[in-house]
Amino acid sequence: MRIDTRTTDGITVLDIHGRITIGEGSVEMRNKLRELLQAGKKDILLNLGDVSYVDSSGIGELVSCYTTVTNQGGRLKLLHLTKKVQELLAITKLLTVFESYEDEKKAIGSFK
Amino acid sequence: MRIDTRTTDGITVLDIHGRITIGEGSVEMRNKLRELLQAGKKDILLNLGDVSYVDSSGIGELVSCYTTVTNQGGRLKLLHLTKKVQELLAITKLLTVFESYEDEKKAIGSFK
Amino acid sequence: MDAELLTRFRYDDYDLKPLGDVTQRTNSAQKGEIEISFASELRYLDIIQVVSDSITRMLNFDDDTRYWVGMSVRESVTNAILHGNKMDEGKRVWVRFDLSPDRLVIYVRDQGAGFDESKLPNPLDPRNLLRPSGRGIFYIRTFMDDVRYSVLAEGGMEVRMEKRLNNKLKSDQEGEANAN
Amino acid sequence: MDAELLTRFRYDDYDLKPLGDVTQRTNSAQKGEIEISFASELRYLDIIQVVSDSITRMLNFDDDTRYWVGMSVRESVTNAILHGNKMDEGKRVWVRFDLSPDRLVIYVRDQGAGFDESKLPNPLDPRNLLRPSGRGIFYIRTFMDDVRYSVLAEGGMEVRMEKRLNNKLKSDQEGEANAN
Ligand SMILES: Nc1ncnc2c1ncn2[C@@H]1O[C@H](COP(=O)(O)OP(=O)(O)O)[C@@H](O)[C@H]1O
Ligand SMILES: Nc1ncnc2c1ncn2[C@@H]1O[C@H](COP(=O)(O)OP(=O)(O)O)[C@@H](O)[C@H]1O
Repeated sequence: MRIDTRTTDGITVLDIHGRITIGEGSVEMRNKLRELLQAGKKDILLNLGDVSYVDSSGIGELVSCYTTVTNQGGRLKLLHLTKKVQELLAITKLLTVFESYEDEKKAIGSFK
Repeated sequence: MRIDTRTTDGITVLDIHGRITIGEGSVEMRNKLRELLQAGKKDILLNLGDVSYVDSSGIGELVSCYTTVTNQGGRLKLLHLTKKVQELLAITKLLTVFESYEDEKKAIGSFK
Repeated sequence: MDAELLTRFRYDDYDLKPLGDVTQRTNSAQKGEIEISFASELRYLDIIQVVSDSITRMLNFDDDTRYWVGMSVRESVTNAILHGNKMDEGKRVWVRFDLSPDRLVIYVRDQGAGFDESKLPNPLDPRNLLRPSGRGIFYIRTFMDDVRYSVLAEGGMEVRMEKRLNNKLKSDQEGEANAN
Repeated sequence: MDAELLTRFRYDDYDLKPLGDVTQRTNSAQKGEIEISFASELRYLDIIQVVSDSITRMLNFDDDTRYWVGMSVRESVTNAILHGNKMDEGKRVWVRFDLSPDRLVIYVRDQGAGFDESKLPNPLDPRNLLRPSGRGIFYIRTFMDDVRYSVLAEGGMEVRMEKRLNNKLKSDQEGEANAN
């Protein structure tokens, strides 16, 4: 798993590449979020378009990220859900928890 | 495994697609050769460029094809050996038995 | 005798393609069973998933079904390693694929103490929605047709997951897609 | 306790990458062993080859070595099914991968009567060059570092094939290529 960080219109976009599974990616995501929150960057867009595989542990990790950011008064939204991730979120009623977007511009705009 | 048959300058070219392994391809190759030999077509070029996998049984099958054609006074040559097939033939000293070509024009010309 | 066998099987058209074989199956105890076992290390997860994938490809399951069956196997093996064997690499996990004409049954067995499934919290309960774990078995139940947990008499926990083959064939993929 | 385990293994950086693990291995009987068994049907060959491929990928073998190890496994399993078990689907084949820091050892076992390897014709003998069979074991011997056949006391034949890890790592691929 690899995370690329960029900023668009003041919103931090994290491009996630690879898998979010048991034992893969959790540490990276946690460290990255901690770093961002400490720097006062609280509006975060997770781009999952290049995520190849997510297991139940990875879904849990997304939830953790969400609560971590929300608890600090920030906002975490999702971009480019793959069909499978969308289905996994839907099955566990998490689609209503996460705000998610198909279009990056709209996603960025939604933070305004 | 699939065999496409075409004729170039009077030489029958068999384009082999897929695998030549235990239980795969032997029947097709045998039937095709029998058919060709019965029709008097004795100059045959086997194009192995699109062969994805060959096991020891597949190498044996190539040898069978060779002896079948040779025994009927025909000539069987090989075209576009993959690196792996070339290595398998080399290891069992069969590169000296088979005439093989990298270039189709040269292969066709060699029958003249 | 060997020569005869060789001739027969090298020269006959042996159809390795899906299901042709399965339906010809008769009553032999272990026929149609593939079993794989390994130490409790997460690095083997990919290998097991690849085995599941090869088997469901051989059975001609459609791509979506193969994906979800593979994920169910992965989740079950993760549980066996993590919760069952508690990451003790001296303990093993067994995965058995039982291929029959009308269903694929997958067993995952560990050497742990087991658990009482009826006591598991419901991940859909609003109070549990934001918990970082507890969704694996729920996913498995969603993707497989029948799921049963049992503590084995000889020790260890076994989950039995069944996927029926009706409308799971590639030729039915369109129907599948419409149904979803 | 489970929660603690979960936290530990979900939140720690668990390195699934090759060899890091293998070298940390200590002395547990079955650790680092993956065993797969199945009925004597040729349609399982692809599955076994895929398992070999996943394991050698995990061990970070270079592509060529992975290919030849996979082929050796395939040839051995073909022999076990064909010559050993004589295509009797009621008989099983076992394949065991033994992962240790310095070598991969693969065992293929069948339920047949075995054979005397010293009596095998040499496929390189000019008189045998055009025989349609008899090259499998020769290939295996070429690709693996050590190959031993033994008839087991409890019945059945087992081949033990060893591939050493020195200069078989991807980082050494260049050196490998030069050597060939
Ligand atoms: N093989 C097993 N052995 C013992 N306990 C298990 C096993 N599988 C699951 N469990 C228990 O069931 C719980 C729920 O499992 P699951 O739904 O997969 O979610 P998670 O693994 O994220 O907790 C686990 O936390 C564990 O307590
Ligand atoms: N597992 C086995 N059990 C019994 N005989 C075997 C076994 N493996 C190989 N043999 C014998 O060794 C011979 C040579 O095998 P091999 O080199 O693989 O070539 P082929 O399978 O084409 O004959 C076989 O024909 C068979 O007689």
